[in-house]
Amino acid sequence: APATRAAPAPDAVTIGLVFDVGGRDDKSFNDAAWRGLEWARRDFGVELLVIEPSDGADREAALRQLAARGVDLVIGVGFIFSADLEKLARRFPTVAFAGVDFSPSEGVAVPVNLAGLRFREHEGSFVVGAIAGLTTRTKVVGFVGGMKIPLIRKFEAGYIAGVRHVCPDCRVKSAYAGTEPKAFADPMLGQELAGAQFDDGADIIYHASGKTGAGVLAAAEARHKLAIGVDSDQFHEAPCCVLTSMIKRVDVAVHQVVADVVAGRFRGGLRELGLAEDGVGFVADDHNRRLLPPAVVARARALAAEVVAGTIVVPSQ
Amino acid sequence: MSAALVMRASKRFGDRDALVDARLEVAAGTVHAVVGENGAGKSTLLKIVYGLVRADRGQLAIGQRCDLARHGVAAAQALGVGMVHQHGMLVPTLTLAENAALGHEPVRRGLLDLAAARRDLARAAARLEQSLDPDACAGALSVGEQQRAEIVMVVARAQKLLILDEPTALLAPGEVDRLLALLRRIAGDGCAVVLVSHKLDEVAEVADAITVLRAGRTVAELARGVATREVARAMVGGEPPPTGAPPPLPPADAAVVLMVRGLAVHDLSGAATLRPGAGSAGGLRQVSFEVRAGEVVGIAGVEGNGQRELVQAVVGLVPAAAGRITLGGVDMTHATVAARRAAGLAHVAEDRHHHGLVLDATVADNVMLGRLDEVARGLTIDRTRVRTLAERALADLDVRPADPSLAARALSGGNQQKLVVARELGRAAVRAVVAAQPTRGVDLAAQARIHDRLRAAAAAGAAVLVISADLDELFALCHRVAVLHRGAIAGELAGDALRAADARATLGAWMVGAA
Amino acid sequence: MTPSGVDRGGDGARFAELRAAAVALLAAMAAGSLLIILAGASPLEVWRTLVARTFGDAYGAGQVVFRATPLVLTGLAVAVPLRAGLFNIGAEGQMIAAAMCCAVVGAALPAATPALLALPVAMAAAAVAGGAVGAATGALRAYRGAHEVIVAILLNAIIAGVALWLGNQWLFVGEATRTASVVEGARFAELGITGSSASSSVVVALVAAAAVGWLQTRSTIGFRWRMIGGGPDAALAAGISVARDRVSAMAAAGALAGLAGAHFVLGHKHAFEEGLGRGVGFLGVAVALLAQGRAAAIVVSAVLFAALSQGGLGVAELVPKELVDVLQAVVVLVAAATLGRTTSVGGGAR
Amino acid sequence: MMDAVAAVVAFVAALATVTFVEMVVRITVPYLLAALGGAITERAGLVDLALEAKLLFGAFTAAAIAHDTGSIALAIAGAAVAGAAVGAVQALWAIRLGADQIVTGVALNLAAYGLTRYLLQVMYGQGSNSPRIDGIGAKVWSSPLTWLALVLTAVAIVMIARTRLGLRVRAVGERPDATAAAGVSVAGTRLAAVLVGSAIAGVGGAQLSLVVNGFVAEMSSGRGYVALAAVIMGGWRPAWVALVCLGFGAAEAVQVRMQSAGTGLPPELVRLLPYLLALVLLATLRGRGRAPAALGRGA
Ligand SMILES: Nc1ncnc2c1ncn2[C@@H]1O[C@H](COP(=O)(O)OP(=O)(O)OP(=O)(O)O)[C@@H](O)[C@H]1O
Ligand SMILES: Nc1ncnc2c1ncn2[C@@H]1O[C@H](COP(=O)(O)OP(=O)(O)OP(=O)(O)O)[C@@H](O)[C@H]1O
Ligand SMILES: [Mg+2]
Ligand SMILES: [Mg+2]
Repeated sequence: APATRAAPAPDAVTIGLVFDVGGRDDKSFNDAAWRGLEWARRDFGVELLVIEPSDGADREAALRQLAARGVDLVIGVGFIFSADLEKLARRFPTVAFAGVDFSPSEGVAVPVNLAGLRFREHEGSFVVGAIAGLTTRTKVVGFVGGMKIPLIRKFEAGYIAGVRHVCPDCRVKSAYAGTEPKAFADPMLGQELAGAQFDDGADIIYHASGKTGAGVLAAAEARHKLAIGVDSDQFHEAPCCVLTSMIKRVDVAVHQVVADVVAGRFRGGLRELGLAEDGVGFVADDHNRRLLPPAVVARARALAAEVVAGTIVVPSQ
Repeated sequence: MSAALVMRASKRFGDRDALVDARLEVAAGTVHAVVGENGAGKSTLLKIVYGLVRADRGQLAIGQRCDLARHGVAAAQALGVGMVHQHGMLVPTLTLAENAALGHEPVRRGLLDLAAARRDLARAAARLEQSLDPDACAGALSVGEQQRAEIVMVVARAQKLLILDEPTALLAPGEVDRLLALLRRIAGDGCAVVLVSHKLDEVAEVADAITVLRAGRTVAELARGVATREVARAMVGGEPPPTGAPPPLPPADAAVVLMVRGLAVHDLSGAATLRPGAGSAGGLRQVSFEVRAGEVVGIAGVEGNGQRELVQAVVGLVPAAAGRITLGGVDMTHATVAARRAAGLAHVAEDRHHHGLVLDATVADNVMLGRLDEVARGLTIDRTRVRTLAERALADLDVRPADPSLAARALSGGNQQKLVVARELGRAAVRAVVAAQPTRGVDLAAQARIHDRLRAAAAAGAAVLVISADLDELFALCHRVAVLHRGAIAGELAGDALRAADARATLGAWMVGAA
Repeated sequence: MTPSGVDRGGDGARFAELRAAAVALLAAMAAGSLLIILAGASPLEVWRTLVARTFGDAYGAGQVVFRATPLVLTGLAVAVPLRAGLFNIGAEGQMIAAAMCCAVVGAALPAATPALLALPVAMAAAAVAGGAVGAATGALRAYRGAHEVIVAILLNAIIAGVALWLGNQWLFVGEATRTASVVEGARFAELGITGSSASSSVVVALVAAAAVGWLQTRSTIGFRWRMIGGGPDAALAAGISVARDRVSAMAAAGALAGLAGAHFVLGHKHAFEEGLGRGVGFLGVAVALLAQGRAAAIVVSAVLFAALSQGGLGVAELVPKELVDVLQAVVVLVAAATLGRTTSVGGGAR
Repeated sequence: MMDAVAAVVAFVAALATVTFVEMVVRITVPYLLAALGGAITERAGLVDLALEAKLLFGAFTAAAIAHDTGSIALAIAGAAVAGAAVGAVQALWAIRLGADQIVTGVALNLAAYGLTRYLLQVMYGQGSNSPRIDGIGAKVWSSPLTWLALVLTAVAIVMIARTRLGLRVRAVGERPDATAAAGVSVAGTRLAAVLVGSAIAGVGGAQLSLVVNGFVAEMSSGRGYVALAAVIMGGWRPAWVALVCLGFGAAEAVQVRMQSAGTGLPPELVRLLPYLLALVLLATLRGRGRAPAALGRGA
């Protein structure tokens, strides 16, 4: 997309964004952030500068480079940017910053020029967990995570709670692909982890593992079992077998914060997006109607309403 | 008589002339010797014939005219040329049959036909009245056995021209005679034989004609019957240096400095790791001897009879399986190399490229190696002291070029060896010397210097142990000579017995286990 | 061609190396231009931007300094054992282990600890932890005959896993994958180069380079390392304990890599964070090899690689950033072809 | 105590299933082919640190060809060619230019990571994965790669032990001077070995992308390094190397099964099982094999 590479025009608002490991087109989390940006460009005609860093040392430098070059808003996509964003926000007080999946340091206030965009993934995971619990025939379902880190634990915890809520005697199998970021890019292993769970009786597996998830979907496809996608709607990755996806509206969050900057009403601080704010949710549309009975969808919606109402409190760890 | 080989060749390596229009003509059905000092160009000349080295200029005819620019090993082999190299050319991890097949592998249905290779080799061995096991792993054999196997393989293929580059250096006196007889027989069958040797009496015995090389040029082409002295003069271009005599005998009550009692050492040939269960040469069993202050004791023997194990055990590089080693009365059986060196042990290693020098390090570094205590001030190296030490070592044995900042690799073999000797014997307070093959591959002048230095060490009161395959060297240095055979001492000669006319024959017999 | 890391010396040799390095750069630029054209951009503009965004302004230069700092240290961590005939591909793991230790110690210090005490203590913790990992690698090679390359690869994976486990179990604070911050006293000051991250930890890197340079050329231990690298048998015969010095070389290497970890913790993140410094250990291999293992050259080589990495971000809007990864590889490849052999390997089990 | 023993027994018994065997096979194939290729290259005297690059380029090429042609056979052939192409660079550098082989290997891996991403960008406009392809999927017994791996294992073993090229490779890795003296071309033999070995390793890469129906950047995930470890642990002998790879594959499969079975152990540590196992083996089984004597020493 050539527009992303043009140098910033002096009068236009310029938005800089740095992707997490995996980068654009991961059909998942980063993808959603990218959609939000494109959407904002269509709506507001902002200039975009995006960087896909290749490793750890690059990430902070990429943010810093954007800030140092004076873009109007710097967005870091991924919890891993949190500490860097806090530091840079203090370092560059005139630049607006936003962190997707931001997790604040304990004991210090979030800088006023930093918007921490947080999602209550556990809530969305709770609902797809409930869908899994209602749909499973074997009463065994699975979860495959990339790396065992607090963020992914949130998905796992909400999912398990959702399964248990509708099906107390269901079992949930959990597995993690690895201990380094490459665990989010090892589909070969993802397919074995999922395969083992399917072979052990699971018939639905939810993943939160980036591109390792491609292997999870492939395993479902090969065994004619079901998988639940994550972050974006992953139906088209394996049309036979994606029961639903836990969507995380990173696009909405990104679009919103850009809109704030354009309108001159940007404010720092934490912004939590859960079921109530439509920040997370699940997919039930024409594509997956065949797999997802209306009764299950109705029940899932009811549960979501209960979460919004506060009658159900979903654990996050 | 027709010519089997007619050639002239020039060759440069870097900025050094190895051959300057050197000439060689060999008649069919004769044994032709090529002689000359180290580095005269003998090996290079013959490697050109065999296609292993490409000449810069010249002509070559092996029965027919060859295009020098396109000549190669395969072409030479096709013309019936075979070569036994100065340094063994067997692949140690392959069996003898596989080695023999390499390059002309018999193939059946796409796979190697090892049975055929085995058969061919056995047949070739039988024709030369040799016995060898085609399935033996080459590396598991002693150096002598390897060389015999190589000769069998090459002779089997060389119909026209057989080249042997110093084949006798590793053989015992009796074995040399058998080899020379074999060469005569081969020549008698019409195949020309080219023999490189430093042993002029051998040459006189077997050769029909002699080509003498000096500094890359053919300086003489002599016929049979020329006096050995004449050949030597042609080689060095003047009078050859005299061979010395042992230093004065120490008093009978001189203290025992180095004592070895009942020493046993496991085999080092690596046969076990190359192929488990393969026959091994056997290491060292039950060896005892002592060397007094001022005494020079020689250990003779065919290579691979335990010399390496003996040397390495005495200097501390391998553990003793049994027995005791004392140095100046102190038990050193389990001491580290460093402790033994600190106690005054000097070691001229058999293999200067391996155990003697770090080839890519400078001459100064190599002098420092093993004498770090003399140049260290705390953690720091005293660089002026290094320079003095290095210059002194270079001057001591006239190492050339006398440049301490040169890489040791850039020295010629003889000068490398002089460097090792100078470093080891120049240390403060040398009490015992273990010199293994101290002049192997070294020319006459350097040899004379090294021998002088060893004698001087003995005269200064050190106990000197010389291990050598060269009987002449031992006669020139030692008060006593013991023979190592199959890891044990087969006999010892001293005093008048060592000077007697039949000493060589006696030692030779012990060396091949015929006593 | 010189096997092992033994110095060739001579001005001629130095000149040849300089020329080789220049050729490597030119070749990398040629290959890079091809790739740039393939991506539909203008090579001239890309190169201009790359230089402008690195050395062309204070911020870029500061970032180059910041990125070069750990590369000098991991480069040294590869160079020291290289001279001793050992290939240290384990800097990555050594650095992670050290960073974690450093962060824990740095956070455990009393809040009022003065910098004069806190910094050395935290750095020592890093050096000791990294050194221990290095020593273990060296010991497995020296006493068990295990190939150091393989051991290091395995240890890299194992350390990453254990670090994550320790973090999840005890050390990470809140929802983050980072440990508690180190005390104020244990932080390197930022140099304040217009927004860049460069901090005074660059001094540590330069001192380390000087120290390694001294060790390599003037000290007995450096001499022994050189000898066991150039000819282990000759060294053994001369009474040097080859096994012990293999361990010491790897321990020193680990300590240097550990200081790279300390740079990230004390000079940048002020805590251990999952993913910290990832890739810098591997890039250190390229840095050291291009510099032929020489301490002074390593500083230059680290700056070059740092500039390429930083420049990669600078040109990210013109061409895919992966271009610089390829460029770095091409620099190393061409240097390898023109410089000849720099490492000595003996294969596996001996 | 008895419970724990019973649990372990039950766990081990549960492994003896067809699906477990299938998992082991799928996991083993890339290790196996990379390591066999590496063994052949190293036997000829060249250090093969570039296995990671061969796997990655093999995986990329297989995915790209499968995407364009839909032919699995062509994809596999392309992977072999891609592996051989990496080998050709390696050979040119090591044999003709006398470059340090370790440095060359490290650089080729670096280049592979960057270049595959770069090509993804240029060809598909996205830097992290290829479009979805119709690959092989999880099937094992009907996967051509399974049987090809088996055949290639046999080929590698027989080639080294019983063919003309194999004999020459063994000789040239040990004593290049003696091999030349026997009239065999050292450079030619090495080139042949590197090309054959690299092509085999490239096929291993095809397994990575064809099984999961697409290429993902850096999907080799360090497998090339593990394969090199297997070469060394197998003592450079193809049959042993194959066994070691099978061991690696099995250890990884056990790790996967342990996670699925829910042992209660932390997944971060369970994941390390293959690495810990390899480390213990390296430290205790004092190297059985000898490295080819001329390994890494250039021409
Ligand atoms: N590969 C080489 N590279 C450089 N110089 C060489 C090479 N081979 C031989 N030389 C040089 O060529 C000259 C002739 O060497 P050559 O081996 O032919 O001597 P030689 O007469 O066989 O000596 P020796 O009696 O020691 O075997 C020597 O100066 C040697 O240093
Ligand atoms: N690898 C090398 N690098 C640099 N110079 C070399 C190398 N090999 C040989 N030379 C040069 O070739 C010369 C001769 O070496 P060589 O070992 O063949 O000498 P030589 O004539 O056999 O002498 P000696 O009789 O002392 O062994 C050396 O003095 C050195 O200058
Ligand atoms: Mg010679
Ligand atoms: Mg010589």
